[in-house]
Amino acid sequence: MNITETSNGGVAVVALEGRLDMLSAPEFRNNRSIIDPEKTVVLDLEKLDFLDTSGLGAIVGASRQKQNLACGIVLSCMNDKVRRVFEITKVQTLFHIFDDTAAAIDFATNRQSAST
Amino acid sequence: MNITETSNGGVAVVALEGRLDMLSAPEFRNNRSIIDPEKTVVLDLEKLDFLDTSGLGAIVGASRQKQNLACGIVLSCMNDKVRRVFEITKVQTLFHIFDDTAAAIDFATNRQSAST
Amino acid sequence: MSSIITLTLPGEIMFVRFASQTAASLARLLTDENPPASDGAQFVHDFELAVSEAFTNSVKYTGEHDALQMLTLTFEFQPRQLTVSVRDANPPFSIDRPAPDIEKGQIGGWGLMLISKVMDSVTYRRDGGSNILSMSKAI
Amino acid sequence: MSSIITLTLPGEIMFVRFASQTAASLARLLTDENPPASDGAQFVHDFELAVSEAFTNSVKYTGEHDALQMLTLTFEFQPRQLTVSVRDANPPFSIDRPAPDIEKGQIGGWGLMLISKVMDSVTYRRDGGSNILSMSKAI
Ligand SMILES: Nc1ncnc2c1ncn2[C@@H]1O[C@H](COP(=O)(O)OP(=O)(O)O)[C@@H](O)[C@H]1O
Ligand SMILES: Nc1ncnc2c1ncn2[C@@H]1O[C@H](COP(=O)(O)OP(=O)(O)O)[C@@H](O)[C@H]1O
Repeated sequence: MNITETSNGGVAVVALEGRLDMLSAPEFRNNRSIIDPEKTVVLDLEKLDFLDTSGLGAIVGASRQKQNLACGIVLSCMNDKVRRVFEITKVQTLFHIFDDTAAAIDFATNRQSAST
Repeated sequence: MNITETSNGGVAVVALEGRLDMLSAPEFRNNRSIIDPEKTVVLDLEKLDFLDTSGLGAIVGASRQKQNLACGIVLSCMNDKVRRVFEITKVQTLFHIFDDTAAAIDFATNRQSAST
Repeated sequence: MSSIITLTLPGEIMFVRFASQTAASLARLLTDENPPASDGAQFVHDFELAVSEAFTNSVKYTGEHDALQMLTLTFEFQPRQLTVSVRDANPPFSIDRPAPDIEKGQIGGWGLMLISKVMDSVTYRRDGGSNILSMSKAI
Repeated sequence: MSSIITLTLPGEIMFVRFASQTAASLARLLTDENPPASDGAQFVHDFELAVSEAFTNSVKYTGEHDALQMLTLTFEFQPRQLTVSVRDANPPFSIDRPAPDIEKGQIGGWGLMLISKVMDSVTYRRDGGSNILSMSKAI
């Protein structure tokens, strides 16, 4: 898996590429912005080719470590494969999900400033 | 394997895409332009992802059925994988090989008109 | 007519992708040979996903006393159906468990649930000291 | 440390790509885990090619009396080397044959020659009623 990180004001955009499964979950969990409880993250899933429930568990687990439980991690650009896993498990109900990253950043930025 | 055929004057350009091995060799051999002894063919190998010696044998066999033994089949746009197989077996010495299809068509057209 | 393909490999997480991609290759071969009425790409993905889940569980739940074990994946390749069975020597388990209820805050336990949703049929049996989880999907 | 992976499948030409792509997956896994000094893509391609040649031969040269047989591919996965052995029940053969000489008009007979050129070592042995062709390549 490739993780690309860009900073957008106070919000980190973390883009995942490749496969998020039990093998790559530790790398995801230990990412600097993911692990930081105060950091609001937009997780860009466009290029995530494969996600299973080990990867899903890592995403949920990471969001529970965030100070801002409701929108410490915001999701964007799910492709069909990834969406299928979120839908079947109903984990989609735990997140704010956007079709494009710009909208996700806007949302995350507003929420962040509202809470400070 | 996908076979795309375009006609260019009296010369047929046959482009192979995918894998040419024992599984797809029959389809190649039975292609209309390949099987026709009078047809001069430019074989475009750019998108051939995989070639083994069963595929190579099919190409050599087809060229031996051509009336014009020396240039009934002319090759173009070999990628590195395909070139490796032609080089190791020295089968490259049996063919006229061009880096681009336009040059191969020119060559084949000239040879064809010279022989009629 | 059906063909049986068997893959035996170490129960190490480093092979989880190899196992699931091998499953995807076979699923792709089946859809190439017998183009499905519905979505071929989804068939392949669902099959790959189910094998990833099952392989991961076999690696995760070896039980405390177990050293590294070999896992066996058996594929039954039929004209319109692919079945995979995953055999491990782990403690027995049940596939009849309630789906985790996310509204009650239950997190995790999604693997078997996902398998049952993406595959057409899932069976479990205990054979000697082994678990055999069989999963079938028709195209 | 080395891991052994075994694949048993029908000796039908419809599985030739599955077999060679499975080999390619393992070769890719090895190069991912241990990035090679030289060209990783060529390592993967050469390995895939060798398995395609060997599998095709096992299917082609079953001998007249043989019905469909199962073939066994055994992979030995080591940190810097991958070995594959292909076992069939065909009549015995020799790998010490002169390379075909294209300048003398000899056409065909390229399979074993290509294998020996793209792999680092190739050995043949007869075991009971089986041929075992082993091919290794280091990264
Ligand atoms: N191959 C297996 N070997 C032993 N136990 C298993 C196996 N697969 C599943 N289980 C048991 O079934 C439970 C549910 O598995 P699963 O639905 O995949 O969720 P999770 O792995 O998140 O707990 C596991 O917690 C485990 O106790
Ligand atoms: N798996 C095998 N079983 C039996 N005979 C084999 C096998 N592989 C190779 N051979 C023998 O070795 C010969 C050379 O094989 P190869 O170099 O692949 O060229 P070709 O298949 O074009 O003859 C074959 O003609 C065959 O007689």
